[in-house]
Amino acid sequence: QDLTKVAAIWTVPVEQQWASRLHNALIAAKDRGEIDYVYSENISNTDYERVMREYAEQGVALIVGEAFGVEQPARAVASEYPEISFLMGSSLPPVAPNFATFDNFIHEPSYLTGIVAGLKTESNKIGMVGGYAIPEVNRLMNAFKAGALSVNPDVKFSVSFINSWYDPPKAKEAAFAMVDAGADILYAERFGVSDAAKERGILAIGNVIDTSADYPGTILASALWHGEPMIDKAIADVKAGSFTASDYGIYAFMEYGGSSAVYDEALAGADAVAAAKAKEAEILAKTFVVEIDDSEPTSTQ
Amino acid sequence: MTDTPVLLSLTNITKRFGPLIANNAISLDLHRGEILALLGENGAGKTTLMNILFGHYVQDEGDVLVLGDGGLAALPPGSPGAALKAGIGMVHQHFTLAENLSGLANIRLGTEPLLSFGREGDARAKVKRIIAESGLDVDLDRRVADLTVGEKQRIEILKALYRDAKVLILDEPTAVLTPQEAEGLFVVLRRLAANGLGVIFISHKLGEVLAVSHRILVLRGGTKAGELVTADADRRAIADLMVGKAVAEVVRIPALPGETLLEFDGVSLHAGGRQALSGVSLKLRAGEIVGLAGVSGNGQSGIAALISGLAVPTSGTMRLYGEAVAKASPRDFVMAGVARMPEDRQHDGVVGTMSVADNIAIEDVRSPAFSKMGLLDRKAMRERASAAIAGYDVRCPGPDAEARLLSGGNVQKLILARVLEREPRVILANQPTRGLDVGAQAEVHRRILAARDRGAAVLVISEDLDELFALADRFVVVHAGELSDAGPSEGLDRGTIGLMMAGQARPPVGIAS
Amino acid sequence: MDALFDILGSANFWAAAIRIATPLIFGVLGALICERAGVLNLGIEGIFVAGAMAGWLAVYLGAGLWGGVLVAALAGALFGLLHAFLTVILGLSQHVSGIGITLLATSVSYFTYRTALPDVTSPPRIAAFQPLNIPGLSDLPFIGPALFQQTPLTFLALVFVVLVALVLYRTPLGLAIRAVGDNPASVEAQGLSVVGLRVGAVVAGSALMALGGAFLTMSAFDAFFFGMVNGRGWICIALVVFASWQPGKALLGALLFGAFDAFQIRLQAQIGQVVPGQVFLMLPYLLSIVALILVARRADYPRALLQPWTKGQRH
Amino acid sequence: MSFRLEPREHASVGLKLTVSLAAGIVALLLVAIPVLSAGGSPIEAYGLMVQGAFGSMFALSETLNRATPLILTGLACAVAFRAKLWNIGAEGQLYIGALAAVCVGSGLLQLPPALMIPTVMIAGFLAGGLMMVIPTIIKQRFGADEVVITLLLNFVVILFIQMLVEGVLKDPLSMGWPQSVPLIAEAKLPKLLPRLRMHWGLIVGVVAALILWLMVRKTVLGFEIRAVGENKAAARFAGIPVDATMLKVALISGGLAGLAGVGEVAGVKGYLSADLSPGFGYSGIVVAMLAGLSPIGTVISAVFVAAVFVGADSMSRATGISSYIADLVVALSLLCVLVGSFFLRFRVKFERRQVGA
Ligand SMILES: Nc1ncnc2c1ncn2[C@@H]1O[C@H](COP(=O)(O)OP(=O)(O)OP(=O)(O)O)[C@@H](O)[C@H]1O
Ligand SMILES: Nc1ncnc2c1ncn2[C@@H]1O[C@H](COP(=O)(O)OP(=O)(O)OP(=O)(O)O)[C@@H](O)[C@H]1O
Ligand SMILES: [Mg+2]
Ligand SMILES: [Mg+2]
Repeated sequence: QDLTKVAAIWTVPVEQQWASRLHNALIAAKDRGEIDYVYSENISNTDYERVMREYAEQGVALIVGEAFGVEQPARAVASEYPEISFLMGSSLPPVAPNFATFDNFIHEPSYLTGIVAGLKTESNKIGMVGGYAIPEVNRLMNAFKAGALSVNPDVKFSVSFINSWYDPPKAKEAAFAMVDAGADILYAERFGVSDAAKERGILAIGNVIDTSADYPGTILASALWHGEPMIDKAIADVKAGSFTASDYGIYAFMEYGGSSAVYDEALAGADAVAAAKAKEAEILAKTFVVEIDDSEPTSTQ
Repeated sequence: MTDTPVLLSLTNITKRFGPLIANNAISLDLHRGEILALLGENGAGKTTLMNILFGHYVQDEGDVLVLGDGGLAALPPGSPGAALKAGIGMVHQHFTLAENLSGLANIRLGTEPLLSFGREGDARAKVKRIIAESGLDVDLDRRVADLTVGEKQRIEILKALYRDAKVLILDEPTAVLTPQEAEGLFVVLRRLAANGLGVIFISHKLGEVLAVSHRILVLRGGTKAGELVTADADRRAIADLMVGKAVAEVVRIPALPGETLLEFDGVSLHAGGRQALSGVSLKLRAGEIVGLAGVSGNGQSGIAALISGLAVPTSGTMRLYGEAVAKASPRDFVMAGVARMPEDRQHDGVVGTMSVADNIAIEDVRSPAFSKMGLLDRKAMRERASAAIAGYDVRCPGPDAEARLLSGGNVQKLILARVLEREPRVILANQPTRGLDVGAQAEVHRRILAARDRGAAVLVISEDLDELFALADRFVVVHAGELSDAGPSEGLDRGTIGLMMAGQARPPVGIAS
Repeated sequence: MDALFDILGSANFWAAAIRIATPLIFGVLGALICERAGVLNLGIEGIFVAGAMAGWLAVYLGAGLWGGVLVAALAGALFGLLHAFLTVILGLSQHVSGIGITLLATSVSYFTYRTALPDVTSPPRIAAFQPLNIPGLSDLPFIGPALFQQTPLTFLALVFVVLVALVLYRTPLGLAIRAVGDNPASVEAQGLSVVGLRVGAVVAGSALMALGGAFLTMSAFDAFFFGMVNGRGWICIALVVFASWQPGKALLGALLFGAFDAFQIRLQAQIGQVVPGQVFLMLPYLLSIVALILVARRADYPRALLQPWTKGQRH
Repeated sequence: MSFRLEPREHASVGLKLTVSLAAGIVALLLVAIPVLSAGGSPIEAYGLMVQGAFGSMFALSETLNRATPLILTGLACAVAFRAKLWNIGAEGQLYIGALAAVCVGSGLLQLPPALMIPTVMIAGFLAGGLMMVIPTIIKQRFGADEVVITLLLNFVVILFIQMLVEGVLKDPLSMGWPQSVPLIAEAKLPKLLPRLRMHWGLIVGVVAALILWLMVRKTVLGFEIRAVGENKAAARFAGIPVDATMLKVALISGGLAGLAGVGEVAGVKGYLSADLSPGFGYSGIVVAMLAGLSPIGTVISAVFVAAVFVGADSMSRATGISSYIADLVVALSLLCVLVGSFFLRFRVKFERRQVGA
């Protein structure tokens, strides 16, 4: 049987948290024998269109990637290869017939981790270190802040961006600075932040991936993104010939299992976890909607 | 002198650079306590021979034999280390000093195991001893960059003596020295030779050679042209041997001074954070050569900078054709018909990687002669260059040859051609024949005199008193930024000028205001 | 204003400054040695990557931390040797060779990392160097936390400052290196090998640079990331000029840069959205430029920098 | 047996070809090492590389598209380096040029394309030029090294661009993504062929190279630049206005890099973002030096560097080898060509000679 050929094009190395979630899901699908998976990583936006075309010319069935920096060209390529399905991270709407979009909408669990952090902080100071202030990052930070403020209006946040996706030493320094300024919980958007927390014996909130095993006694709670529901759905759609230009971003929502919050109850305490879980139920029951706010988060004084 | 043992023997040394044979089967012996002068025109192969002897170059044929414990033994070619070890010391034509280090550091360089803390104390003691014995006094702790050329040279010689050299090679050591410094050097050399050192001494100045050497070896076109015992030699014979034909005397007719073209009126100049000139007055008149004598560093460069358009007086006025000069611009001076020969011709005179034609046109590229609407007229440039090459006997492969391939003498002729062809009204000749052989020297002098006779006002700056006596109609001496009054050169004697240069005498009656 | 004094007065701030400065100290010392000998080494950015990758990989494969440091230095030395071969022995353009080395060292490191560990999606960790706790010293008020709670590599960097200064100013070798960077002919005329000295200096300097990279993966963090060197090598090239090619000032420059950076991080976290975050990030670079302009007049270039030298050639 | 080096006065065309060919072959042989280590077949990889760079109209277009900014940044470096003005800041100048293009070309002015495109290019040229003139003035006034200043300015400029595209220049329609408002259609450089990315910037680059070639060889300015570059002291002494010439060089150099930025926004991307250039400014240094600072050579070496990258990158996809191999192949090719240039400058003579015979 001919395997469905899937190609992914990442603008970052596959270790980057964001890409790794989808990359892992694709590898899992490959290991299950469902697809033939190839990828190119660290592709600059200048080269992105060429790489798309090259995979398209190779005759893959599905191309997964990020159109954020290349919205127009990516759509142009897709329109020239209607027989190929495109599943692209994008801030803009999908385009029929074959350009589907998604994004990492894990603001819901982020909000929940915010609740835990808000209840848990003693200094009422929370530090947040991010890579770049882009919507994908901003919305999670904002949801986290909202979650924390919902249970503890006195929390002050300090925010800094290190202007790099991969400079853990720098992220660590930024985190140290926040600890020095009194933060007792750190929001770890980047690698390096949890390391600072662990080294200084304070707590951290995980983001996108679960790193609690690497930092025992440090990760209070994490908002996880699961690529599998979306990837598996897309692969199934492609195989079934039913792939449509829809918004696959919804598969990141909690109700589809695309994201979840995990807690370390020993660290967070039963009360905090209970509060978060209660909110989680509301979210799943759609009685509560976490607002999506893509504006740049700033320090509060 | 030939009764002492042979220290060094070159046998049939041949060296080719591509098609050029720089040294053709040259042999020579050097004895203990002997000063051997090596003479020859520019490009005759003197430096090349010495570079082979010292291991900078690898000869194509022949051997360098040095006296060691077991008699004469051949040196491995191409190893300065081996040459140093065998007791050969060399003072290069162009100094080989690290300018960022002190004199002492330069002397110690390479004499101690690299991976040790060195023995600065011992080294200093030894150098002090050598200084005491040889009279080569110099501040060992100053950065070499801050030393005068004379002091740099002393460091170079100390470098050789510090390594207990048996043979000392000096490549044009006096080219950059004042007469006093040169005299001091000769005293040292004689003393060293008396102590058993063998010395090879390269110079273009026949007077020095006759004064200091025991034996003279003349190279011409890479081959040995002859060998003389100094006691039996005279100027003419040597010059003729060098050039291969008789050198014509430069004849000089009396000057007919005209109007004042360039005037310094109480000019002072601050440069490099110090007072270079203070209250200097001088008039350059048409049809007259003023010779400026002085120990280097006393203000010559300030005067040269002013006349080159590189600087304007800090106070006082400089008038060109009667008008005060307000802003510094080499370009304006060029356009106004001032011919300027830089002191350091390789550094300031030519762009080495550009062609002879380019270098001849460089002052004039913007003029209609060489360009139209911003586009170069290559043909005109080349034609002018060909004419200059022929007219000034610039020895080079042609107008397209790179200027860096020219010897110093030929670079000087190129600059002469560039500045004199514009029929200048004022000429600054700064060290016009430094390092040039007798033939080239005579040629340059003839050109400068011809320009004077045509009506140009000329200032010759030179540390070579012979040259000043040969050219100048009037003499001025600069000392510590102050000028003596300019007086006629007739009736002046060297001794007086020497004392004035040293700042020890007032102008004698001959130089009156 | 108060915020400013709070920051500058805290030991943690100075500890961060020293930490941030550590890789720069290695790098700037390495670049200094190369340039003192007359060779510009723009390979530094790539050599940082190679050191970071090689050292980390060695530890990951079980070489032990100090084994990793050694491997990093060797990797740096290897690329240094290549740079020296191209620029010193063949006399090729130091700019192009340097940029070529950066490209090569970076791509070889990434390629090796990816080929050696094809399926990692989360960077594997090693047990990195931990901050020392020196009884007595580490507990001193202010000085203790600022200076004596650093990892061993920071101390190694400081030791190298002294060592490099000692070699450069107190040994015949240093004399020869300084001379060869000023005028190779001076060294040749004294029977030393210009090529030998320059190759040695470039190799040694490059090994030091690689330690700067190793600090990132073995001390500042415990994993290797693509792009984590993030321009630190280039900063060192600027710092050498700032330092006028002197080890003491190199240390000062690195610390100053570290302090600017630590300061900007703190300011950014405290001041918030009064000014865009990028302004803070620009601060270290802008201040470096200002500092350079201030020291420029006094800077004393190795005169032979960028000048190739071939035996038996006129120069 | 020993060897020595003899400088060559001139390298013949035949020799140049031979050396280039040899460098290419050695580079290919070296590339085999990583290919084999990743389990690929070198022969297959070579074929795929050529195919990826030149094998189709699309491949050719991609190669030329990538060469376009490299030609311009290469020329920027070539002209500056000739005057010994070490401009390492082409990357920053590229961004500033692109910024200027966006400032005037995104609606501020409404002109027909025939006027709009030149306006955008002039704006980019001047902005990039200014970006190099400033460090040059600093160098002249304060003696601060331009290598370091231009290098540091690259970081500053990119941060500045980030600030703008997240701030005042941010496209309100970009859904929060940090990118500038797009250029209006009239300001965009037309494509050379439909459906291919190759655009008029390529022509601009080639024409710029021709103009520079003429300037260097035929004009007074070119003459003065050479003189200033080769020997500043002698040029000054001979009456060439050294500082003014340097400023002209700076303007041209920065301007060309700025044009590269204009090409990328107006020809390829349509808007400005902080990831506009994957290091075109730095590659320009390499391109210029490989070309021996010759303007025409710069075009050739830019196409060469682009082809190697595009070909190797494509090969990595076809073979499943890590895409990092593309940079590795570029690096190896670069170093091989560099070593090759050595043989153009020197003749290696082997000789046997006895000591003391
Ligand atoms: N490195 C070199 N490469 C090529 N040719 C050289 C080199 N060095 C010297 N020559 C050639 O060898 C010849 C002899 O040069 P050399 O420097 O020995 O002359 P010289 O006698 O010292 O002249 P001068 O009196 O001007 O110092 C010159 O004509 C020159 O062309
Ligand atoms: N790089 C070079 N390649 C070939 N020949 C050279 C080179 N440099 C110098 N020469 C030759 O070496 C010879 C001596 O040159 P040098 O620089 O010693 O000039 P010079 O006549 O000694 O000048 P001066 O005595 O004023 O220093 C010249 O004839 C020149 O042609
Ligand atoms: Mg000579
Ligand atoms: Mg000479």
